[in-house]
Amino acid sequence: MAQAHPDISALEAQAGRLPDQMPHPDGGSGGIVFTDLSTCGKLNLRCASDVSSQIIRFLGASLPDKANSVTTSGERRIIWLGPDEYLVLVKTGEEDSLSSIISSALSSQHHAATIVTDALACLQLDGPAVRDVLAKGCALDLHDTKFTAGMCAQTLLASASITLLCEGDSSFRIICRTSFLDYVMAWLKDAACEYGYYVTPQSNI
Amino acid sequence: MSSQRYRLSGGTTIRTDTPLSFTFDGKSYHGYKGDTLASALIAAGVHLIGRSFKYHRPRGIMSAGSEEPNALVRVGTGAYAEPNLKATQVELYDGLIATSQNRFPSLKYDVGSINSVMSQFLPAGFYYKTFMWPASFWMTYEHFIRNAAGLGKVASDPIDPERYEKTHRHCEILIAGGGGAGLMAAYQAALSGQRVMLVDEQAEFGGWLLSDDAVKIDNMPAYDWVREMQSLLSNMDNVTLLPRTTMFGYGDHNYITLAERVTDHLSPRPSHLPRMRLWKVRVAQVILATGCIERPLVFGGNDLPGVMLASAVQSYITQYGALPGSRAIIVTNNDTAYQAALAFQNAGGFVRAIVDTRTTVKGAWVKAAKDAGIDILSGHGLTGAYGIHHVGRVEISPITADGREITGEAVHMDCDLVMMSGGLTPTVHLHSQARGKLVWDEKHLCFKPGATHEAEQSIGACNGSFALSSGLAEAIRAATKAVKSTGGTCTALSVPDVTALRINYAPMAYWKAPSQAGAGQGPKAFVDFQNDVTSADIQLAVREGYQSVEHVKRYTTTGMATDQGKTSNMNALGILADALGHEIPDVGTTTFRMPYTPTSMGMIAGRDIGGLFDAVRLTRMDSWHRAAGAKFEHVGQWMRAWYYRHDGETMEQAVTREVLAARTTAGLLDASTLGKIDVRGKDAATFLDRIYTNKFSSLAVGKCRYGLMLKDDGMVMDDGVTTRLADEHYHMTTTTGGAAGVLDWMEEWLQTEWPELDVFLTSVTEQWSVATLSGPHARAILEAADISVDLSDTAFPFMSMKQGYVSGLPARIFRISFTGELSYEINVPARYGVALWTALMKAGEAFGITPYGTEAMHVLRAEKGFIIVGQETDGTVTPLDLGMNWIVSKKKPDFIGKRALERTSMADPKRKQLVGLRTDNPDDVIPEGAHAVLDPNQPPPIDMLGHVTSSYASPNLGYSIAMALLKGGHKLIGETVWIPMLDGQKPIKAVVTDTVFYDAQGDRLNGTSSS
Amino acid sequence: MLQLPCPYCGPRDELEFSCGGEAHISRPLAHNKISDADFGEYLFLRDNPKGVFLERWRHASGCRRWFNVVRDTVSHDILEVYAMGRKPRSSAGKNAYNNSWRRTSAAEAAAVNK
Amino acid sequence: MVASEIDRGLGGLKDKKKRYSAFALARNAASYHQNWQRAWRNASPKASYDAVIIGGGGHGLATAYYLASVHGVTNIAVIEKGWIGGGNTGRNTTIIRSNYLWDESASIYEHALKLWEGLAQDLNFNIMFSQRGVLTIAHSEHELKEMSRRVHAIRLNGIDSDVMNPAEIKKFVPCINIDQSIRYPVMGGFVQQRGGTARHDAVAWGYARAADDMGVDIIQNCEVTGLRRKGRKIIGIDTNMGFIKTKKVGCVVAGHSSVMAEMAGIHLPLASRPLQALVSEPIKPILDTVIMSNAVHMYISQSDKGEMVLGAGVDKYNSYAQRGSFPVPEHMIAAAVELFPFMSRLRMLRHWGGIVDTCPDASPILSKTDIDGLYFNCGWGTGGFKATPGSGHVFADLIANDRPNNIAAPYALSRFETGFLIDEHGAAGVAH
Repeated sequence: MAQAHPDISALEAQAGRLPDQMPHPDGGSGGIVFTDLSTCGKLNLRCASDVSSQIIRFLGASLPDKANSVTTSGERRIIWLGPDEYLVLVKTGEEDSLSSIISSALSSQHHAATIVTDALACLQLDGPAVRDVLAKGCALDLHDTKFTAGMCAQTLLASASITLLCEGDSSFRIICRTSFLDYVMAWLKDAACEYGYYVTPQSNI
Repeated sequence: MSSQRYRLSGGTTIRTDTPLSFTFDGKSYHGYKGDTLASALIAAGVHLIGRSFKYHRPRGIMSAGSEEPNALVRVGTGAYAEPNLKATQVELYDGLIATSQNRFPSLKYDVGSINSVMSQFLPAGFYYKTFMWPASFWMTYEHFIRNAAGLGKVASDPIDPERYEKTHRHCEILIAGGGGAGLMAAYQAALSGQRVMLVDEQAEFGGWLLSDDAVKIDNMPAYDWVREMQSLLSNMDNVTLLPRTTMFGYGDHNYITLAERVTDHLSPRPSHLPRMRLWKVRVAQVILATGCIERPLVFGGNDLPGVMLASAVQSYITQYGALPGSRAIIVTNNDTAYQAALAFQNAGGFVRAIVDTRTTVKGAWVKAAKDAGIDILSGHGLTGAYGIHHVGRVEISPITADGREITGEAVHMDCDLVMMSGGLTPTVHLHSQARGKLVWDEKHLCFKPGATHEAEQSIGACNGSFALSSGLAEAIRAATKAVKSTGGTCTALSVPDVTALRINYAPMAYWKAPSQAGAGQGPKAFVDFQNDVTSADIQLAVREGYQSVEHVKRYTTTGMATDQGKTSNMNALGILADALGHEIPDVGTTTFRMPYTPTSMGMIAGRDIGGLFDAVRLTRMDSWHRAAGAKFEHVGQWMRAWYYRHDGETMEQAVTREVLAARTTAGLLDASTLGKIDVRGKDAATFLDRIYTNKFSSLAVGKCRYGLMLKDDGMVMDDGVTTRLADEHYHMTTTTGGAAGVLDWMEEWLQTEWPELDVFLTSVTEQWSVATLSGPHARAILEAADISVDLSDTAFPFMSMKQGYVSGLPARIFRISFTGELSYEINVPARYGVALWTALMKAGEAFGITPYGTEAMHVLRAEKGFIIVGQETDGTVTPLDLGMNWIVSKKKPDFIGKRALERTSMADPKRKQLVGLRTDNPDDVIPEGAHAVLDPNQPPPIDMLGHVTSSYASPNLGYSIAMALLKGGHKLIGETVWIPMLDGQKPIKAVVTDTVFYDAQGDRLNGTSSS
Repeated sequence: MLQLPCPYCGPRDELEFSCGGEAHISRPLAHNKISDADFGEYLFLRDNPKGVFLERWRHASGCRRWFNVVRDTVSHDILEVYAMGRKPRSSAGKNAYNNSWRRTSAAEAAAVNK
Repeated sequence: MVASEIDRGLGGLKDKKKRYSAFALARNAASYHQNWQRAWRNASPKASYDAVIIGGGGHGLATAYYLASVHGVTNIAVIEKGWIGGGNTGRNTTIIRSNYLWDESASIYEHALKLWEGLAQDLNFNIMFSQRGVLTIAHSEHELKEMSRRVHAIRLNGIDSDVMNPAEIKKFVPCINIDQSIRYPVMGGFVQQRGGTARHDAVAWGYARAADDMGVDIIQNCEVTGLRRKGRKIIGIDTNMGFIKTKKVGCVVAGHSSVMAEMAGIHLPLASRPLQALVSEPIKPILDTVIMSNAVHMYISQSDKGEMVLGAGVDKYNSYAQRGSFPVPEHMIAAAVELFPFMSRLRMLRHWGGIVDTCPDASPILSKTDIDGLYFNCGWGTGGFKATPGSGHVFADLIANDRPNNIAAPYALSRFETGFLIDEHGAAGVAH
């Protein structure tokens, strides 16, 4: 990359208004790639953990039985949010049918399957420096032996509440309320300046 | 351009292959990579560095570390300037610009030094005793005092151009201090594979070993051993090495804060790196190896440039290769200074004499000094140092064995350097910050760590173990113990063998030199150098009854300068104990607090400034509003369109246009920020009946109802419209600001008080984009926007909800109204927000649809007398105060706040109640917040009825309207009140009215009637 | 900064939690007909011990669940964490619970036999 | 409301030898300061007193002083567990103002402010009361409205208050950042010119010295271990220095009030919370006003020594540890840098914590209890220092007459039964 690294202090005034691309300061690689996955379907599921067997065949995966963990089948993610709360990520559009199927399957139990596709944004972060970037605003132990693929946590990133998913050594997902996305994105770009970053252009819905 | 006249060959950290140039007070000098500003100045023979705080006395360099009280400078220029930096801590870089402080016109000739002459009239606490007459003059006196005080000046250009960052870490073992013990502990701990962090405030690891030319570890020079350890550690990927990093804070549950200086030593500074980085580390086991600090001796003139700590002189010689003088007098109460004396002589200096306060001196080092032909004056004290801008002569007197009395004539000697050693003070700050206890060590005359509170251990000199060998042994023990307690394993290494002359370290209690002059007379003997606190000041404080350590500290300001008393606290304590006739441990010590050394505020702020200071929340239609020229208003974290300004419009004109449109044609509001909560479960109805003051179990499916929520003290908390989507399923809306609070509030009751209720709550605020279409043409516009549901009053009555499509977008349409007009709130999945908005604008174009903001919304609802929680209420208002008794169920046995409303105070006739106000002059718009009174001519304090909560010019009514909370307001309706103005204008006259100003019958809700 | 062990998510920084004050206060119902004084006690009086304190915390930026904590207000040591609706098991917690004046307060009595 | 004529007591010092003045300073300089008198005696407790004040902070010492100087009750003692002024008196950010929203608050804080004016002369001790003005900043439309409400009320109560727009603020405080593009821009403010700061330690020492001069015993390192009563009457206190007989006990122990109440078997609606503050290194004068901001939750001033003094809100949990959590100073420093960018290149020098006793309605308690002869003065939360003289003056009156005067009456404990609260919450923000 021939492009010179812009003087970050010059961007101070417009903190959080950084461009969508920031080359690595030393012209090397190792930056972060941000990809917006917000259009995927999302279902907030409230139910007792013991109903897993009843809905596993609809979900394609069992409810995570461990705290702070995620179960996966293909694109689907079932994210543990609490003792009786889960977030299900599915292909765009699948959430409507899934919610009604689950509701009927659990009709006899106390439960709630609420579509939150538009309420939550989902960002993918890839790159060797991803843990260092997150650590600037997240107090969790993000060491690659402690926060590993298949783990998740609801926590704070700077002043935004987020759900953090580890997809691999250098790959994470951040889920936050859409109203916070602008702030979260601005914060992430700013934190990633040190390593350089690239925001994948939005594919239209 | 001056040469480095006092530069020696060697210097363990000096890189002569990298010369650097810098300026001090405009004069340029040279130094090398590895220098500090202090060492480079010493190498250049510069010893006058600054002026003291109170007396503006000339000051030089006393130490070689962060304990430096004297050598404070301003570094950098313009926006990069930073005051009060310790020259001993500033790493030299090419082009460094340093300036002396607290002097005028120049460092050498400072008018402030008049205070030194006046000093007899300025004892400790003098300002408490005068400047009181005449009373009105204090501010004038103070003006001069303020200007005399303070040290450096801040940057002229206020905006800091540099970047600061923060980061979080977790590790099993953190070691503070990278000297011999610290390195040893780090290596031992690292062998376990546990995550280890080693931090040191200096640029290089090694601590005292960088200055110790006489010790061998495993038969190699100490410095080589340091390098070996360092390379071992840097090759282990479970180890994080942080030089230039100060552990400044030790918080609860081993929450450790570190300050890393990332680029301060670089030139130029890479723009992508932060200047400093704050590390917030949660640690399982902390090991403190922070070493010790040498104490100065207290004698007249001990603050002169050229009077230095003996250990510092040794550091400048051995670590930095800079010779601080040519003819030295050493004065000491212990053995350690002998090594420094020899180092000085070996470096080519001439040791005039070693003045030792002890009557009998013996041991290996004493012998070595004698063998080197150095005169030793035992049983003597240095009782005065003299010179103008530098020490030139000292007075040496024979003293009694206890050091309190002078026994004979003084001798005088010339010199250009005094090397003093008053003994060693373990650096127990962090242990104390961690709420560890301190215990008195009588042999070593110091406090050392006692019982711990957090999971931490102290090793080496900071633990009172001054001998390197015992420090290394403690390091191995502590590290293995720490590893074990973090669930790891490692086999203990054998202690490296240390070869050095044995020091029998047992200092003599000698807290201040006796003086040839009478009490309070003779040259000043300083205890706290920077704050100019003398031994006489401490004795004065005691005479005046300020006798607890804290009183002495606060009365004399000893220990309160930017060096935080690192060199002065123990001497002050010793002198205080003497004055009180107590033992030191009975006098006690002050507890240490964060920070260990002064810590950059820019770093602590980090990136939480500017646009990132706090989160901002945006709706999906935000970009449309901006494009349409909207001005925004902060509501909580949300940005809401306040009003849309057309070219040439004032705010008033814009708002008037929007308000009129909503009543004559149609207005469109982005209501997406309203809180939305999905309430489900078989007990949903029961739950809502307990949360709201009114009934929701009786609400039919598909119907909407306005509800009011109270706190348990009966005060209004929030309001909103809730709709029954199904038997066991409600859609609740809240105020924009209250959304989060209401959800938390309801969760709290569910989880803590009513766990038996089967109810799930899910926030869906952002799931829906909401456009509120309001006005007589609302129905027509929706039809034009090809809505799929029958909008007729019979099919779709007021306060009901229908699902369908608007312009092909799936929608929930609520027929509710906050304006009093025919009104629909259209909810679509948030992603369709802009699509819906533009579709409605297009469909409404022919009907004169007009987007309106929150300001117009406020006017419209005020015309109808609708309240806004947070504006008409402030946490002290009940539904009855608002005249909303109709919404408080009498039938329900209980709901949150019911019991509170039955308290005697709630029936008090003087409670403030919500009423309307109509001004006598229709054009008078009462300022919101103004207070109504019955008699404006009453002299203050005037009896107030209460304040105006909302006030607007009403374009639809053609006169101004207002709402107010007035004492006994409901009984005042019809009465005349006055509203006094701030700016001396005459009070506004108004009549108390009902709160509904417009369309009291509510005909307009169906859009048919015209008025 | 305190580190609190959320019984559901594990140890997290205090920053993620909100503190709900004294635990084990039951709410009297309106029809319990207690005096203004006793109601005022329920509303405003909170235990404020120097030492062992039973309090409620909520993992606000995590699972959003409430739980009880036995904490020493001098040492800041966390002595026990237990679920809502449970009573403390640690001896320190038990003593604090049984010796609290609230166990004998009128509001409590009214609330408990609602 | 505010009594127009305040009885300030005798004032000055009886013992002429002890009086401070420029002349005394010169005289003592001649004798090398060897002959200064003690500021107060190191008294040890007598067998009995007419009244005992527990707590040697500013409020307690002021209470004793006014009991002696206004009510002529001189056979009294002030009992202090540690060293006088060692609690919140010596740990606060010394802000003084009286621009409160509610009448009851305005009344007591203005009463205090009137006493502050001239206090140095009353006590013959320069407590450095400096009326440099207190400016409260508004950062949003909503805050501007709240501000307007506040200012109107304050003015009608006869207390000085002026509104300022950003330009005027910039002129008044040149180093402030009024850039409208920042997250919480300065949109306006109101200033009380009579407000300011004082030297906190000097307040304790000054009251102690003047009270001692009138015969009040100040007893340090004396810990109260029990409150003895016969039936519903106080008969004395047990201390580590033995039993002290007395019929009247005034508790003024701030954060430890609940502990004292426990000894008497009563309960107070208090929570003891950490309140943190910090100072920067001293610099030449740059900020001559006290600045308060609720939205960014920070207040700041520059001391005569040159240190920037910062404070913020309380920590969220109860604590008696005199220490808080790092996020509080972290946030207050970010807020300070946001409003005063020059702070970015200053360094934090000292940081500390106090224990403040906060009430549900953020207003204090000045009250009798249902035990005869036992009085409490507590619940000042973060706002106690500014009230010191008024609090002591009113509390002394309550103890001397065994009934509250019109200023104290609203602050009785009974308000938590009736619900007649003085809710400064809505108004308070950073209550300081």
